[in-house]
Amino acid sequence: MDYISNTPSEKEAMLKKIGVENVEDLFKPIPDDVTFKRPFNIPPGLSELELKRMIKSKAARNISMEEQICFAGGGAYDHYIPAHIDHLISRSEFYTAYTPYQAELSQGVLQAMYEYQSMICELTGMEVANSSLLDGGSATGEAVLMASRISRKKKILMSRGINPVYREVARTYGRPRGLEFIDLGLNETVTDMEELEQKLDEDTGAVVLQYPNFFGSIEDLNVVKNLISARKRTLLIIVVNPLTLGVLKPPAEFGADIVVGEGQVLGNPINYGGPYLGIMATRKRYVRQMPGRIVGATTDSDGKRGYVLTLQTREQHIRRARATSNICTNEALNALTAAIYMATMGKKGIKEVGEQSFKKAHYMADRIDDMEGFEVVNKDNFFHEFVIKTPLPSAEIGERLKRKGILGGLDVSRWYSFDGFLVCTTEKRTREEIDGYLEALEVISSD
Amino acid sequence: MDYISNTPSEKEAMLKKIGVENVEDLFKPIPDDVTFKRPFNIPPGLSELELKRMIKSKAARNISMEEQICFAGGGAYDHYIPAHIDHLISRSEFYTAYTPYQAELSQGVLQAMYEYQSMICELTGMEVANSSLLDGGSATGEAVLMASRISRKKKILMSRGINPVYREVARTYGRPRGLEFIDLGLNETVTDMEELEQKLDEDTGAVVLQYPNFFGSIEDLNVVKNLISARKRTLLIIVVNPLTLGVLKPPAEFGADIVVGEGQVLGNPINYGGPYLGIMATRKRYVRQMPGRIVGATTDSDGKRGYVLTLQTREQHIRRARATSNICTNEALNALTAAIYMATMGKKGIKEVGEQSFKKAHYMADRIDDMEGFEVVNKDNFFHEFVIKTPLPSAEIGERLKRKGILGGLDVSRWYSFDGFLVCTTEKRTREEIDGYLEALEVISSD
Amino acid sequence: MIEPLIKDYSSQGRKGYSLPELDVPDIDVKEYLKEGYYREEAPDLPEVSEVDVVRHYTALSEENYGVDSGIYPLGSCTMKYNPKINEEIARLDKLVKLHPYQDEDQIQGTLEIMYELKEYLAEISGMDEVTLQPASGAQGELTGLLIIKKYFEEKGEERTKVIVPDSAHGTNPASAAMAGFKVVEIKSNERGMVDLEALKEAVDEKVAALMLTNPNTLGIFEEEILDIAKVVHDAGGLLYYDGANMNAIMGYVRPGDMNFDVLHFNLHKTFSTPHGGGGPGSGPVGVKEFLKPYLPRPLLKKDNDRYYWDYDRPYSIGKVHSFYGNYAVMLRAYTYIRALGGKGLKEVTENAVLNANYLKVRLKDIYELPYEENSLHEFVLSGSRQKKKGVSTLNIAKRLLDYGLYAPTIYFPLIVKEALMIEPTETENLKTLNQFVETMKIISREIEESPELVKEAPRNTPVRKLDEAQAARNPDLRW
Amino acid sequence: MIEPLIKDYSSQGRKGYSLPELDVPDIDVKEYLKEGYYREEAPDLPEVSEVDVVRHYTALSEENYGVDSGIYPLGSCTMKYNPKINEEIARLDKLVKLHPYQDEDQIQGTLEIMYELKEYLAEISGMDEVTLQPASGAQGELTGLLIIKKYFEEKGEERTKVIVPDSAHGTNPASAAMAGFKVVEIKSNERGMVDLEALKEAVDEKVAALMLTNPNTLGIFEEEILDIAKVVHDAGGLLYYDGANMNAIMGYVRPGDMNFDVLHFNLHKTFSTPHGGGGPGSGPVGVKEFLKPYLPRPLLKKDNDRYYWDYDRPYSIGKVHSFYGNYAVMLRAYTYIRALGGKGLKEVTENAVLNANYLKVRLKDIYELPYEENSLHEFVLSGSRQKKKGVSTLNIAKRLLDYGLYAPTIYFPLIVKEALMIEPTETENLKTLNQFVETMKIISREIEESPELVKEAPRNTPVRKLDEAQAARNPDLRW
Repeated sequence: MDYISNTPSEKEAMLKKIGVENVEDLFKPIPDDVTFKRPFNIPPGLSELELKRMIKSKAARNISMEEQICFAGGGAYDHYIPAHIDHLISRSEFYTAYTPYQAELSQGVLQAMYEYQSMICELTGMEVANSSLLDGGSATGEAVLMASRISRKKKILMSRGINPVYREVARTYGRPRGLEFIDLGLNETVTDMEELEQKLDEDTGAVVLQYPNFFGSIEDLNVVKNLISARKRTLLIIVVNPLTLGVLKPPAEFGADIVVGEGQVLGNPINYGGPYLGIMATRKRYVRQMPGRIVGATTDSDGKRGYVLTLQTREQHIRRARATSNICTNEALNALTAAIYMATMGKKGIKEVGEQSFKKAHYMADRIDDMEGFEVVNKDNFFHEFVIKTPLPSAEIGERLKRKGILGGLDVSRWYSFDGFLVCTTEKRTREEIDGYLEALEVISSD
Repeated sequence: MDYISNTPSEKEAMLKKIGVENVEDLFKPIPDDVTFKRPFNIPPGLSELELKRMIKSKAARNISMEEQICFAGGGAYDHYIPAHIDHLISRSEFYTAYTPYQAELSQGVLQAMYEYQSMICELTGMEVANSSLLDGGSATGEAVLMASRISRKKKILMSRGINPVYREVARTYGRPRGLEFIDLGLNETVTDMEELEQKLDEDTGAVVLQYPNFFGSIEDLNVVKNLISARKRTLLIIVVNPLTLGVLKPPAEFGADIVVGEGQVLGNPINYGGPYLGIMATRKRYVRQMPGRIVGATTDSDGKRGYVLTLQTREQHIRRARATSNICTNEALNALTAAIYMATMGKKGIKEVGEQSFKKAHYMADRIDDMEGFEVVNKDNFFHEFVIKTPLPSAEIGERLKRKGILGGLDVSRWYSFDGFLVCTTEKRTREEIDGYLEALEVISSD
Repeated sequence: MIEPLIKDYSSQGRKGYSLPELDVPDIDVKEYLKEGYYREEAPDLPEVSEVDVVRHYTALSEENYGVDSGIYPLGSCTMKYNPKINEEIARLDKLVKLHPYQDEDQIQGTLEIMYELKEYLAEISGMDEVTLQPASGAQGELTGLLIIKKYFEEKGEERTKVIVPDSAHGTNPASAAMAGFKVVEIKSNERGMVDLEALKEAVDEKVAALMLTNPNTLGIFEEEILDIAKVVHDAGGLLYYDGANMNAIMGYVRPGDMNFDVLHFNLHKTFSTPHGGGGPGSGPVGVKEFLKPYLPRPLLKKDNDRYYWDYDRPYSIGKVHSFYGNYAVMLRAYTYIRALGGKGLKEVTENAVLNANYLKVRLKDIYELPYEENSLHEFVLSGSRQKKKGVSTLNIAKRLLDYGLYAPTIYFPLIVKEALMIEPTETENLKTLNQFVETMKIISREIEESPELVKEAPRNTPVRKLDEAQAARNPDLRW
Repeated sequence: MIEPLIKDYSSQGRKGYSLPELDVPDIDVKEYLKEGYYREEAPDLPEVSEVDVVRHYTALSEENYGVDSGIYPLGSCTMKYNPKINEEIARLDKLVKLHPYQDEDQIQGTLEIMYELKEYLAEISGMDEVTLQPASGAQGELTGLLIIKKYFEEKGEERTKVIVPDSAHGTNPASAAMAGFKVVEIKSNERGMVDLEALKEAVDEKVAALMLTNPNTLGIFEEEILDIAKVVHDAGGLLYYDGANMNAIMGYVRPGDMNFDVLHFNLHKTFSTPHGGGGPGSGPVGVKEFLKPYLPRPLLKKDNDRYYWDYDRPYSIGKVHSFYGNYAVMLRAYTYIRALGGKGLKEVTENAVLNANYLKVRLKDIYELPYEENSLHEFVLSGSRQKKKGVSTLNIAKRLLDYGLYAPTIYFPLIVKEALMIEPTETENLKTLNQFVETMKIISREIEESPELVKEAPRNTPVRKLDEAQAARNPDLRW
């Protein structure tokens, strides 16, 4: 199946018009000494029927979340996705379109991006947002670069409470530009504020924290706010989970200069880690330092309202080497998904999702904490993820739960020097599922 | 989840405007003695999340054709359906539309139906087609009624080679109007032509045969043609499987006056028997006696081509009791599916599907016929379904195959007084699957 | 730009399909096939690519208007929103990749859903048993009437007539005729209801049934329903309920409690399954206990926890559908009923009635309201005032299209001149209703000020007014 | 009719979502939450129903143009048809309902697909190892450049410069800058190719790499590629290949065989995955053997029949994506490659090149062709003749929209004045190409006869020409 439309006789006619004999003649500019002369070592093409059969047989080797119960989080979450979202993003006018370079035939995507930006601003409390970055990790990376451009400083204080993979991506992004990343250690599951106070100095371009952080805990942002507000040219970057912001005070209230985060939770499927979308919002005065596409409202030649890509002098195709970032393709369809999700959940739903996740996680944590040999490390301070100390190594607990059809959580020793099991409970988990988990833990620990 | 848009305060405002206190007041016309006063005994409403979970748990009790290999036919077939079909019929402008009463805002459906009619005519060789009936069975019923209207005769000769359920539906349709159904018996798997000759008389309004018939065999239509062409006022109704008509001579060539059939095979999912679609085509001169909606081309007030529902004086909303049928809602979306399927397969594909089904069925039948104790009854004359005589009762064979994950065929003793196993092989079945079936038969018969 | 026909995309040798290579030994089909039946020349279907097909039907879809495009106020059609979760459910492999002849032990999940759906429909309607087999409302009517016919046959009574009010849906008389009955039409009274006297006069020992919609097609509830039922029952006849207007009564009154004996449902109206541009629908039929034996076969039954098809039904009218009806439509209706629950269904009716009454109040000063009675989920206006200015109801309908709205049902019911039959459904909201009102006002004003604008409508649609007479006179029914 | 904003649908208390009732004991979140962090006032998101949402975004979609709407001749964007089977595959529960931290033993099917995809990409490009992690072409460029940077760091060489031709995609210099390099731009020669002399001059011991697209953005193949490579390699630098134009060369020449050391792919161009209105894309990076150690971690590996993620990569540049890249995009590309097979990919290239050359031949007499060289899958015209009549390339582009066609890439590459960069791709056919040619001819005629028509374009689009200057001057970036 090759999706090529030309028939042999059409090809013939075209070659004739061009004035060559064979299609191979069109490749004459390619010197013989580099020409590839054997067939590709790639299996022969398949019909749709064979293709589906072949791929399904591979898929059969997976065990998906349809076949087990997911309590894993750590940056990828199993939330409910309303059915109409896929229906809408499957409209081919949306998903088969390119970046809206010709605005007049792209008002659908453009207006949706404007709505996305608006709703991200509502959620975060910030003044402006872009129309998406590549994911939470690279958004964190872009944020530290942006902060460094604004502050003209290279030192970045980054809490160890930030998702370890975001920190890793941020470092990958920041180091080539000479950024110096300094870790802020933890007091159990929250950032050590004394350490922040000590390390924060004249040269600090940005302080980066996550809210709630990787362990699900709420950082002392009021303290951070006070510490930073005393320093004019140090920016505060807060990495958020946008789906907690129906319940949590928006980061803007703690003086955030740049808010970034992973937007997967806003209606995007879990997809083994991608495509997700990086969200980014900031203060109006920093908008020209913000990377990524931005949609703005304007009017047409009849005075009618319409939307365009704007402030493009920040971007690579105009500014080339002096652009705010190299980002070109972003995650527009995921941002559209997020827009539809935010609109669907609305003012009430966004709060209810957050509250249900919170309540279910607390129900679960309270009961685990009561269990012999278990302890919830951050029991007094978490949102919908929490860390447990377990009587067996958490890797072992995870393995045993897996055998019972439960994706029980994440072994944090993968990223940290201590053992702990990071458990996440979303609104999707039922009491029955939670109780089943608790029961499984009982059995495992009494084995 | 109730999909109701009005908010409490909007309801308030509307009630006020109407001039009543409560919504209950609007139901005052309903006398108290018939008013329903208790809540429905129907489970409470569910959120989408619960709904999906609940229905999936029921679905888990099914064993679908994804989990077994289907060699069952008998009027419902497992053909390959190209992926883009569902994408297109899921366009909400199509599937959420009503019957195209306002033609100017319904050109999409109307043009597609015109195309469907055209392609059905191409396949069958007939002059005109309607835009669908309810299914193959009711189409057969409508056909005999139509033939009786045209011939003004009540006697219908109906081959026992026609799908038994079509015959049953046809009788249900025909009897209230006084039609007399007379069976034509079988010589093994084909209609007894001598019996036809004997029974065919002055009073015969129609002769009905299936092509290929229920057993997969090709009837002696040339003989039928000769017998009937001698009688002016006897109509020939041929029930077709449209997907065989890329390979088989079109029924028009055998003098068919009315062609009907089950259109499921044209790209429609198997869906446990419905929705399917009845196809119907006829001669131009009978078009005003044809039931069901017909789309015609016309021009708009600017002279531009467009499409409308036409010849509506045949229909119930104009003619009421004197309509050609009571049919109103038809199977438009299934007809659209069929149109997309026919266009996609095209001239070549429609032939290739037929030929591959034919070849695979013959490969299989030849090998079964060679097996000890087995015999293919119609080995010299079948398309892609065939009847086997088995050493054990076919019900037993079917049961044993089922345990090996094979839907092996249909036990014809369900409908006929003889034992036989009706096996169907479509282009979807691989040699590996067929060989697996053969092997299973070997094992079963040697047990 | 006019979208060409799919055949106009065709180019010889172009291919839009793919099939595996033949993996069994090749044979010459012509040789194997019964002689004289091989088609030498393939049917002249288009030769197009997948891109062609996708672009063509995408373009066609954009020339169509669905509920997702906006309000669809077709009276008696109940064009409510079609929830997307229903579509997802109706595509679950485990639910729909089922062959109709799979053994019952392989499809207990499916049978349970169908059985529960039957039970819900019985509860909603107050009937005792339900068949899901009819594939459309009209086929449901036929089924119901055949049951009535069979009932009288078994009783040995020869009843040849069916009474139908003049306001009835066209399918009612057509179905009665299909079922072999003679149709007796009775006039409505000045209040738009069944004239009890006319009914009494029409009723005799030859009457098999009265077919009734309640509320009727004017949206008016037949208050004298128990008297009507008594008249018919006293004469030995039965009562048939046309369920097209079920959206008006759920939770408030049940046809069974109004003494109807048989009814059909329209899953594609009341229960949110999409119309598909004209189908598929689904028209289950409910009956009272004494009519059970006559239901189509097979009948879905339950024995302890096992569901099965009962074919052993000697008094059955037979089959009306090859298999069990439009199963994938049932899945959608089932999903809808479970989403709403009992309480939700009642709220549906309340809001459908509220919306209709709101529209009526807002429109009745601009367009004539021929029947002033209280109405429920729909109402009928007349364009006769406007007709006097030379503008017909058809013109008004076409003008609505210009404003991006769909038009109401027009010229029906037949008892209202220049009828505009309006049913907004509960899924519209105050804003879309107001928008409809404003547009109807604008059109009314246009009729006063510049009637040509309305008479020449539509202008903003993919095509302008189409010549239906020409289409019927010179039928062009295929390429 | 202008589609309002979703917030304009909002009505206080309206609800479009559903969640189960809370089934655990209720608690007061504010009380449990760390003090001072409870949001008292909920974010002011819209309050709308499912119907509102569906109608709004359906309406917006209808104001958008995708590949399924028609030709999309954006140069360097490779807007080919997106097969629907890919979408179906990318939605298989068993393939996509996977948490990124599931154990490898639960996702062997997925890892096998990713691994095979890597192998195919390596084969197509002639590279030795591939990472799928970069989520876009630009991120691929950054990744590739960081690998180069790391390589020299490990070698102890301080190389600070990256050379980029003046015809390069804007992302090239931007990525080089992101990677901390100084960008050195070199001029193209009069044939539109790299000027070997200029290159020699620019190359020194500080040069880390030359970034090149071949064929370049003019669609012209750099014939002297081996010489170019030698110049750079001799100076100790590396060659980076920008894979945006891969559709031009598959099966004819491989970047690895042209002595490129690093490259990125654009799965959303060459391999048919949809652009999504701007993303998601996927930008895998391929390298030669000696650069393997520096690839992002984790790297997908195979040990006998078991696939696993190798995190133990001490020389890795680190991560560029939180997880493994845009997996669901990879699924589509994998499906595409398997549908076509090796032979099919070569045919893709042949037809892409054929279509582009056909368009070029047919258009070059009407619009100036600034570079006469043979070109492959795309070519660049100049609107400078038309400009003299006062009509700009922008006007021409907008006028194309009036005819229902999308416009080519304009004003790029920068080295062509009034550039129109045209890439039809292989999924267009003679008919759509001819339609494009005819429209371009009509516009050319209009410019002669009634230039205002073109200057005032577009007229037939949902909005007319939008004021971009105003948007930038007075940013209105949210409601």
